[in-house]
Amino acid sequence: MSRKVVIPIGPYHTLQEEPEYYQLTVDGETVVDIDVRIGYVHRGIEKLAEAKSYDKILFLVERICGICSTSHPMVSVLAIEDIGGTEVPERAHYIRTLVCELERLHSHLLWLGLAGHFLGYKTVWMWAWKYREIVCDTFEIITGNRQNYGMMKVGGVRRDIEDEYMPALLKGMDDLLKAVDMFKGVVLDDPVLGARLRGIGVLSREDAIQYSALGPTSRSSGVDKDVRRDEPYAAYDWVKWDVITQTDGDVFSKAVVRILEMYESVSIIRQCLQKMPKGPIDSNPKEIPIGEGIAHTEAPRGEVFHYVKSDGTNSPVRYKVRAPTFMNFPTFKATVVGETISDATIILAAIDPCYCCTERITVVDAYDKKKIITGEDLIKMSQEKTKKLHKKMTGRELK
Amino acid sequence: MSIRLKALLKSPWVFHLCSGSCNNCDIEILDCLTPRYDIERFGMVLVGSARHADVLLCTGIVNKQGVSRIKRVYHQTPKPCLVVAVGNCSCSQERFRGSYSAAKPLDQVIPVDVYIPGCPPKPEAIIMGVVKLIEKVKNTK
Amino acid sequence: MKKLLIDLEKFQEHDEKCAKKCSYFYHPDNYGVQSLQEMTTYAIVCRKCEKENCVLSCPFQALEKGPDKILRRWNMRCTSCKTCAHACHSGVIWPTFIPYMCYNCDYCVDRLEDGKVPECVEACTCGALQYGDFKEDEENDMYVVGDHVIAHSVNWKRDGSSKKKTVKK
Amino acid sequence: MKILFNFLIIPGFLFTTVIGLFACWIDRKVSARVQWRYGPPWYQPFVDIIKLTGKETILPSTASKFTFLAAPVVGLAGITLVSTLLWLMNCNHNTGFMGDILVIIYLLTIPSISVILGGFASGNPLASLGASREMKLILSYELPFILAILVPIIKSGGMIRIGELLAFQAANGIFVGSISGFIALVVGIITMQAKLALVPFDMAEAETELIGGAIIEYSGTPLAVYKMTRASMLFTVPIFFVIIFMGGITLSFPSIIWGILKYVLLLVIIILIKNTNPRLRIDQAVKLFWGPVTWMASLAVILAFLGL
Amino acid sequence: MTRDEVLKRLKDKFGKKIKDLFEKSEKRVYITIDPKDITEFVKFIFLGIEARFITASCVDMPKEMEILYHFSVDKTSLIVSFRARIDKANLAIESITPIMKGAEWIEREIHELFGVAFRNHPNLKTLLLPDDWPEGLYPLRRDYKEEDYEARMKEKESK
Repeated sequence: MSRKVVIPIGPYHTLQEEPEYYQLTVDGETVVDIDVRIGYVHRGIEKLAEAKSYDKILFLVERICGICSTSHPMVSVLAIEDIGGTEVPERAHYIRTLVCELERLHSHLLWLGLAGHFLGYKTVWMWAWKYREIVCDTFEIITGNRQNYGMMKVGGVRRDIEDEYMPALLKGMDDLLKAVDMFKGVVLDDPVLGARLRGIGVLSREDAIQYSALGPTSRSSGVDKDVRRDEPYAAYDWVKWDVITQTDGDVFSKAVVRILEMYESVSIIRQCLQKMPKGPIDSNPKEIPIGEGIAHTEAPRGEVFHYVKSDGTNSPVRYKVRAPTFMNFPTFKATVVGETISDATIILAAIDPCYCCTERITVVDAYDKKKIITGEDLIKMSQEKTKKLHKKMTGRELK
Repeated sequence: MSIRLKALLKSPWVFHLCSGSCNNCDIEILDCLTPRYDIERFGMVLVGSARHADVLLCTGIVNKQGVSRIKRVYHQTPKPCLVVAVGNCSCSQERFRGSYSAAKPLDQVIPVDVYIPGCPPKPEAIIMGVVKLIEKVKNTK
Repeated sequence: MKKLLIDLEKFQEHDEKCAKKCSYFYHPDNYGVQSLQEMTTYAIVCRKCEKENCVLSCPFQALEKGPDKILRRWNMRCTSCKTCAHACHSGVIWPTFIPYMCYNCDYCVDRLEDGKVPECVEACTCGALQYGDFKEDEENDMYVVGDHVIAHSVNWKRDGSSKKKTVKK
Repeated sequence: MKILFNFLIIPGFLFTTVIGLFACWIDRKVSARVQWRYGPPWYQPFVDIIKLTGKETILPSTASKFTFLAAPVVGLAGITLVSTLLWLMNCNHNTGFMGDILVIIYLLTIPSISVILGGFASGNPLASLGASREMKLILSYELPFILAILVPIIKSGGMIRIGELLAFQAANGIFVGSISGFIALVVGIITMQAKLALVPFDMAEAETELIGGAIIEYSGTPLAVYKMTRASMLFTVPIFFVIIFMGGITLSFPSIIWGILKYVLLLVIIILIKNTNPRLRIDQAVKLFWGPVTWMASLAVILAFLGL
Repeated sequence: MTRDEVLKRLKDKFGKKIKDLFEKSEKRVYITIDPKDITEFVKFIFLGIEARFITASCVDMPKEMEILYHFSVDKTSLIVSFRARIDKANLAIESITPIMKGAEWIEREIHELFGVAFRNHPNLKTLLLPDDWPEGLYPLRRDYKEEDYEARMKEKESK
């Protein structure tokens, strides 16, 4: 057991977006244990929410996570409406579904770019983010901003989608479909990527249930749960779509689930655009009665859950937020342990932990608790493993 | 305006510093690297170490854990070093002011040269901010 | 049944002199008496006009005249822009009545159980707020509003039968 | 005096650094184009160097001062010496001395050694990790590199003077023509990729991943010197291969175009390899060099012996 | 396994233990229980009815701390929330992490922000707050003041 040099990594590190801090305890090549230290980004949102009125909370809640920045207001609006059962006009339901699905596309494309980066395909990163610009443009047309759209309002939607936007949106969807086909080719048919992603970081069905994992992470292990179908909110029961599940629960099936979900999202968006009736978009509720409200919806990473307790005034007594990654994080104990460290990065990225905080891994030697390899080495390991597999498979340099 | 300062303005190396951000601004900063808003044509490169950096792009409210770390990184960057506060959160802790885990706004922790408002500021706005930074340095020295 | 007496005439003096205390648990700085004052003013002092200027003037349709002709302000819609305060020609809606973050009062239920007087009454030195069993009677203008509050103020009657107010010494 | 002039100005420091920085610019521009990006302007590397000289140099407290500052200068001096020797011999064939090819091979490792020196001197654990990586990398690619150089020497009947090599190639055809020469050049290119620390093998100085690898603690002028060393390496090592395998660059008008084309060809190959490969992990790189690359090199040597 | 079936099974199993069963709407049911037998309820609904644990939310009331454990029975789109009221005198409750690994983090967060002690929780370390957060100061409680934090920090510096 050669002695290793201790590599202290402060939470601030290049290419690191979110300073979470992972510590993998390693015995030789395989990971023995994983510990994560979060809290560098904790902003005390629940305490702030108690001093704000319901309208202001929607804007506060929108800034919880930068990538799925419409799933939180969507749940919060449903929770507040759940207290008094305020009704919402039909057109608003369609617009809400539309924005949620666009958000899913935006988030999955972003994840695809990152996974490509971890596996050494820099061009996949650039291309995925190039096509993500189409989604951002559609968002700018509909809501006026690339992220943080401020679209949801208690009782309806804040902005309407005029008819002259329709052709632009439909055209955007067609180019996106072409892009998704190309990415489907890149992920599913590429032998090296397949060999690289298959069979690692397997989350068994029992573990998925035991950890109550959510979203694509659990659906890829055969747990057939999707809040959009189990408790249809907005317009999900008026639109035809189906839930995508895979069975073997490894990183490859997580990628497959996400890509096929992109097809579903595009078809949902198209149906919403066609079926959208004319009519009001906001029921302008008068008052929120005393009581409690619970709501949960299917965000790109899993189920988001909000709990509101109100006392009749226009600001809540208690506002509980639970993001999907909060439940998906601990599944690392089940998926990463036993894998080689070169695969650790891609497994951690597979649950798409709210942007690439997996950069923050340091590997700790099991015996003398010394850190061995930095986060970047892990990425290099995973990238070179792709290269080695590629050479073995096709006998020529990775092109 | 010494030749060295002119050179600094032609090739500002950028280091990204995130503390308590909802990673919207971080994505927008990385968007600047992608093909559509490429900032390498202005000579800006996302650099790995604070030692090599000229411009510190700070995002997010400085939460209580982040204060000491940000000070340390700021002292490590070789002067002349410029600080850009990207997004409303780092300009003024806009929405999270008064939260128990929000320490001080960025400009009370390290001296800030340019503020880029917006939540998140569009990549064009970030590039505009850096252009303003260049003009500011040009006029002062 | 003991009730909280709010003497609307003395409230002007109360606002200046007495401290604003409220033991409502759920909101950070809450001043429940303000919402009670608003409620009692709408119930008694308000002229209940036929053509309600305030309801028509509100840009967000936040005001509504209930079946018993008492004004109702919806807190989800009201943005406290004070247009209704201008619109009311008899000055009933006072700008301080309509804050954006509205206050709430639970009538200090748990403090009463321990036998204590509500905190706002404790803090009030000028006698505008008292707690005890008061009866409703027309003569000296005591009117019960809701089942916890009794208000003392001149009640303006539409048919001119309201008593001439003799200024007490 | 003339030697000093040669060393400092024409074929030496000024000449190599300027063209080296230009080659650096070509590299960045082509990589950006591959990713549909609009690359940096032509003067970018020069401005980077000037800016870095203007920056404050921070000496980390844990660093040993003298070696920390001396390391980059040693690297730069080494590479400029190689460049001057190569160009002097290239211009007229009889200026070299017996065994100068061995001197050049030795001098070519000095920049890597200076990076290692700098890494260990700076006292930052990350830098020491980067430096130890650089050492492993050198150990791995030195063997195939020397075998590849051996091929032209064997083919030309044991001449270890570059001047004679050039004359021999001028007389009866450049070495690349033959099979062993070609294989040796391919091995040379792969080792050159590692020597220049370009993407597949740049784990030692991984720019955005290992926070700058061994040169993490450098800032200001020492960092500028390192960048200049890196740039002049990008110019000198391909020229070295051009001279050994492709018969050098004759300065007469029509054939200088050929010479420049040869250099540009090598440069394009390096950039292409850089843009299409992910980075290698250090122990896989070592296995790659000691495994297939060494077999290819020894095959070339055997073929050279057979006279192919 | 329709909605009424779930409720019927719950009632049969825990008849008197259920203090109050409030059916707010078709999809929301709140069951008030005694904090002592929270583990029984959780074991039954997690293993028996195969519900999925969503999360736990803690509300700071004047006299007691109310923890709601939310479970979602996905097939019938029903959310069952167990309400356990803990007296503020001794803030302790049985931890449900041994039954369900998913609850480990939420219990650590509630312990850190509200001060509720979870008995035999595998590793009750801090999750979100900085390491130098003063002891005994719980930010999400109503009586938390920013000044207390500054005072404690000054006191720590002076030490």
